[in-house]
Amino acid sequence: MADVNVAPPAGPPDPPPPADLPVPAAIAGLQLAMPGAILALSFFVGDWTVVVDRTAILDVARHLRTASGAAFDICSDVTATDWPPRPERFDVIYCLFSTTHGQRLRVKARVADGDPIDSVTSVWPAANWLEREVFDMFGIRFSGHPDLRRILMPDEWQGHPQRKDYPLEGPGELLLENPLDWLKLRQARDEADIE
Amino acid sequence: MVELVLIPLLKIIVVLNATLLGVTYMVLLERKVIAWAQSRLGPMRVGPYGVLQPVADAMKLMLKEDITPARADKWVFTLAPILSMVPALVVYAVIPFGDQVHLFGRQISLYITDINVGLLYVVSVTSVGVYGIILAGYSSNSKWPLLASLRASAQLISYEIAITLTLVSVVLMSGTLSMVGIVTSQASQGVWYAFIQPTAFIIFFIGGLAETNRAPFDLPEAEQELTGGFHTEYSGMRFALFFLAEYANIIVVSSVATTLFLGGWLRPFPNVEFLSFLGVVPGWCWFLLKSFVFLYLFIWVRATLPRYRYDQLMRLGWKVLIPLAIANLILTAIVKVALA
Amino acid sequence: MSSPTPQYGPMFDTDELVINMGPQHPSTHGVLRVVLRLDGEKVVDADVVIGYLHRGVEKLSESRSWAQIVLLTDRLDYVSAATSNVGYCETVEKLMAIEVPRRAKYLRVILSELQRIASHLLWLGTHAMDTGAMTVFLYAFRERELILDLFEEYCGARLTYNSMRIGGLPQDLPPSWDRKVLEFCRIMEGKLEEYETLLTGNRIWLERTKGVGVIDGAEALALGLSGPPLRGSGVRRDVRKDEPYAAYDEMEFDVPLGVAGDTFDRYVVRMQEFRQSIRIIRQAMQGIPEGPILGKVPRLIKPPAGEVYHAIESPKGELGFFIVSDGKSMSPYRFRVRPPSFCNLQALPRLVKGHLIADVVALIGSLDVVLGEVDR
Amino acid sequence: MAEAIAFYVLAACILGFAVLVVTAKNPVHSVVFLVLDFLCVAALYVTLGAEFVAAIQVLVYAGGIVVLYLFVVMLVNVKRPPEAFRAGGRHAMLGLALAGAVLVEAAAIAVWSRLSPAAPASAAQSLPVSGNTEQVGWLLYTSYLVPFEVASMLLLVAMVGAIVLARKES
Repeated sequence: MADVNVAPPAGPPDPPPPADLPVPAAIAGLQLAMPGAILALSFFVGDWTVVVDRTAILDVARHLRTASGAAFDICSDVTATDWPPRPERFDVIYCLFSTTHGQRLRVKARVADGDPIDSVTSVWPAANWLEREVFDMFGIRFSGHPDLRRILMPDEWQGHPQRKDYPLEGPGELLLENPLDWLKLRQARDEADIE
Repeated sequence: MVELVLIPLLKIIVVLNATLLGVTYMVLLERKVIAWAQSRLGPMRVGPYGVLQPVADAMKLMLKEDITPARADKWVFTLAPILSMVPALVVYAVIPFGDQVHLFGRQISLYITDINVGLLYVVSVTSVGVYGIILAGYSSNSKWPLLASLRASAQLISYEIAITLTLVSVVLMSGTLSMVGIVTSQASQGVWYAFIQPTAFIIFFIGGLAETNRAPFDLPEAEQELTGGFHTEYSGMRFALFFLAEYANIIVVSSVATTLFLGGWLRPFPNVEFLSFLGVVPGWCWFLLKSFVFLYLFIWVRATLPRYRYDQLMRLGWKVLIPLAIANLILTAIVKVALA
Repeated sequence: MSSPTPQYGPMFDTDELVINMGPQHPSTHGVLRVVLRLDGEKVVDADVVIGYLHRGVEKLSESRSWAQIVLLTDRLDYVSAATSNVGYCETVEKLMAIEVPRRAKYLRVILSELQRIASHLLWLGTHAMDTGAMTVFLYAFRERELILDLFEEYCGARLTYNSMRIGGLPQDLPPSWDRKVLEFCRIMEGKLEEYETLLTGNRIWLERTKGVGVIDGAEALALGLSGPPLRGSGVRRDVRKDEPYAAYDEMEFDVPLGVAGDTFDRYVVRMQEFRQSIRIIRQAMQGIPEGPILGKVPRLIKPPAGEVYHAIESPKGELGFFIVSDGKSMSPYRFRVRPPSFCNLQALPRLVKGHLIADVVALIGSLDVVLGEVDR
Repeated sequence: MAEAIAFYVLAACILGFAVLVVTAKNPVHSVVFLVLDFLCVAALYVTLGAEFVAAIQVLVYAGGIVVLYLFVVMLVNVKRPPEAFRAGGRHAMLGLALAGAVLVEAAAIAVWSRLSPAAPASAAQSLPVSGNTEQVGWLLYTSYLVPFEVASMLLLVAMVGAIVLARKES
């Protein structure tokens, strides 16, 4: 039902935090430790988001995991969003939670199509499958990932379904004009496998 | 001629048919009892209360397509169910269902034959039954059945030892290997061996559960682990043979347990005089009743317990049951010598 | 042995056996596929293959209106649809800053906890069934049926409830429903004893579960476990306590914790959670305020542009929704589910290593995954 | 007469299966033929009136030992290269020589027993117990006590050795 007349948005609004709102200690600590890495800071309906430099993501992750003021020991989620008009079209988003401080933080990095981003599996092993899913769905490569394969789609799948330019109905390349032909072909292949 | 050929032949026909009928209804009984244990009704559609369900099952299995997997070892694949079924039926030759009855002016004994190594015969014939399972797993050329048959061979061999040791204790008590002889010796000693050999009795029951691949030792056919176990690749009548063999074996174990430990066809308390009115009930009825108790126990256990794991099963067999059985055997021998 | 491993001649082949468990397998709870490398019966390595139930819910949601997505969430964790509904609706409410009436919050708690019991019952039944105790399965389904009846009476559906609306609930309680819920709580307490008689003290059950798949708290956290599997390892992490949603901040309940982090502790944690859920339901039934059940929701749901992440405690663990709205179109720009089953399943290869095939089955059961949620 | 027919039929089966055991290409088939062979041998014992030995034959050999053979064959998945089936080679010569030796030995025993008959047959009659099983038991625990115990000791040693070999140092 997406309205086709509306121009595609060029990115999330990422509203900056109100000036009177104190910045959480974890973010302040990050700002202090790695001032160059933070590109922007955002606060929206109670969620803090840090936009960091793509190349610094591993260091940021290590800092957030180990620094005593942060101690984000749970990596809830790794996901991505696609903003095609933007040159760095992908946002890779890490949702973190700290059991010691009971607070959440989102870390975001902008990635251009084809650019790799460092994998955080060494910091949070939980990111393993989540990064695989991002790779599968968006085609973002995570360098240093131990096992970067497709996870939800079949291994031989073409394209990355969650990209905005991927049609909802799928590309249709697997369907021949007559599905029976395709089934016969596949059966012949399977029988060859058995023999 | 009548004595030598006709009567044994008739007996064999009667026993075989009764066994097969019993086996099919054992399946129904199991489904019903487990259903009741689980607050269900069980089969209810075929006949009143589902009593004709076995007939429907048999029809279904006979009409089903008999599939042989493409790369199976065809001969062995066909041989395996037969190897599993035949020993299960052959054992019935020595099981004494009762004493002698007077029929058509003849003394007819309610067993096919009484050979002097009866018990050994039972043990040795049932031990051959394991080939059915192993070869089924091997010949299917499929990984899950192979795993199942490896489990089966290890399990059956291990528990056979424990069972055989308990049997030796019983033989020490009775002084004979003949099945009829064991019952008559219980009559003459005036006590069921279950009471003087309780350890052997319990080990025999547990071992019997394992030997017949029943819960909690149903590892070779653990559906949740091995997708159906050794008979995964079987269908139709060949599958039915495995199924029948399993239940025939359960009845064998129940019958043997009844004969060895519960006095066979004897009434309860065979030596207590004032209970002699129990003798009105014919011996074979007592036998069937006692066997039924065992069958029920088998089903009850299945409805109650989770399944052992392979290593735990082995540990139980080798580290608990076999030492216990040996200790029991030695103790029995010592007591016997001391009393003699 | 200090000597190198013996080299067999060409006559012998003692390779590891690679075996496919699933996607058609009785105890992979749907269409999970695990490729096991076995040494005898011991698992050397496991590779979990998922995606057989991938329906593209996330992609599909990008072309559905905000209200329509509620019923897509039913089909994520299809044995626990109500909690998925709650999670999604609360996320949108957070995005749109809608104030939900207190009565609706209480009802959400009641429905969530009923759902948690139903989901745990399904887990209990299948977990016990996987280890061969089949009676527990039917007992658990018997009680689950009562909950399904309650849900049917409330919303007309037995599995995919579509029972929440953005801003509250579609309808108030049917008459005398509250009495039936309390009656169910009473029955359930008795039945819990029954399950525990069959399992908790059972020696075979103990042998099958104790010391199987041990994972300590730190590792469980690192691997992204959440929900009962995490609490079974002794980590006090429950979204209902840490980040209270609905009316959980007004409820009094304990977070059951395990010690050893093995299958048995995960079992015990869930068995305790049954009791805690009953406790919460009773409190909520008692304290439920009168009032409206739907907040002030605009006729046209069109949240402002922005990103939001909100998590709830589903029966499986932390169920999060990450939603991006562009503020212009009628559907989310990006709809992302953080599925607890997916993240819990990730730990399976680590848990099964060195155990036997029978344990693989028990461990899949003890992680309590629902493939609809794993694959989305 | 009946006995003779039974003997020749069984003997033919035994020899036939024995040939199949060594000629079968698939080791599992070999083992299956071996089982059938043992069962025929047991039947032969029955015709000789030795039920106890027959039962033990089935129980120990067919039901126990060969199961282990099968276990091993399936476990290690013996792969015989095609050239193993080619005739000739040193193994074939060795086998032929051994077979010849066994044949000569059997013939020698047959001839020897013809020359000095009836010496061991009377042993059974002199036993104080009757019955097949009892006689075997009596002989084992009196005349053959030492060999019996030595054999059991040997088996124990073999078992302990097998366990030591199979145990993995942790």
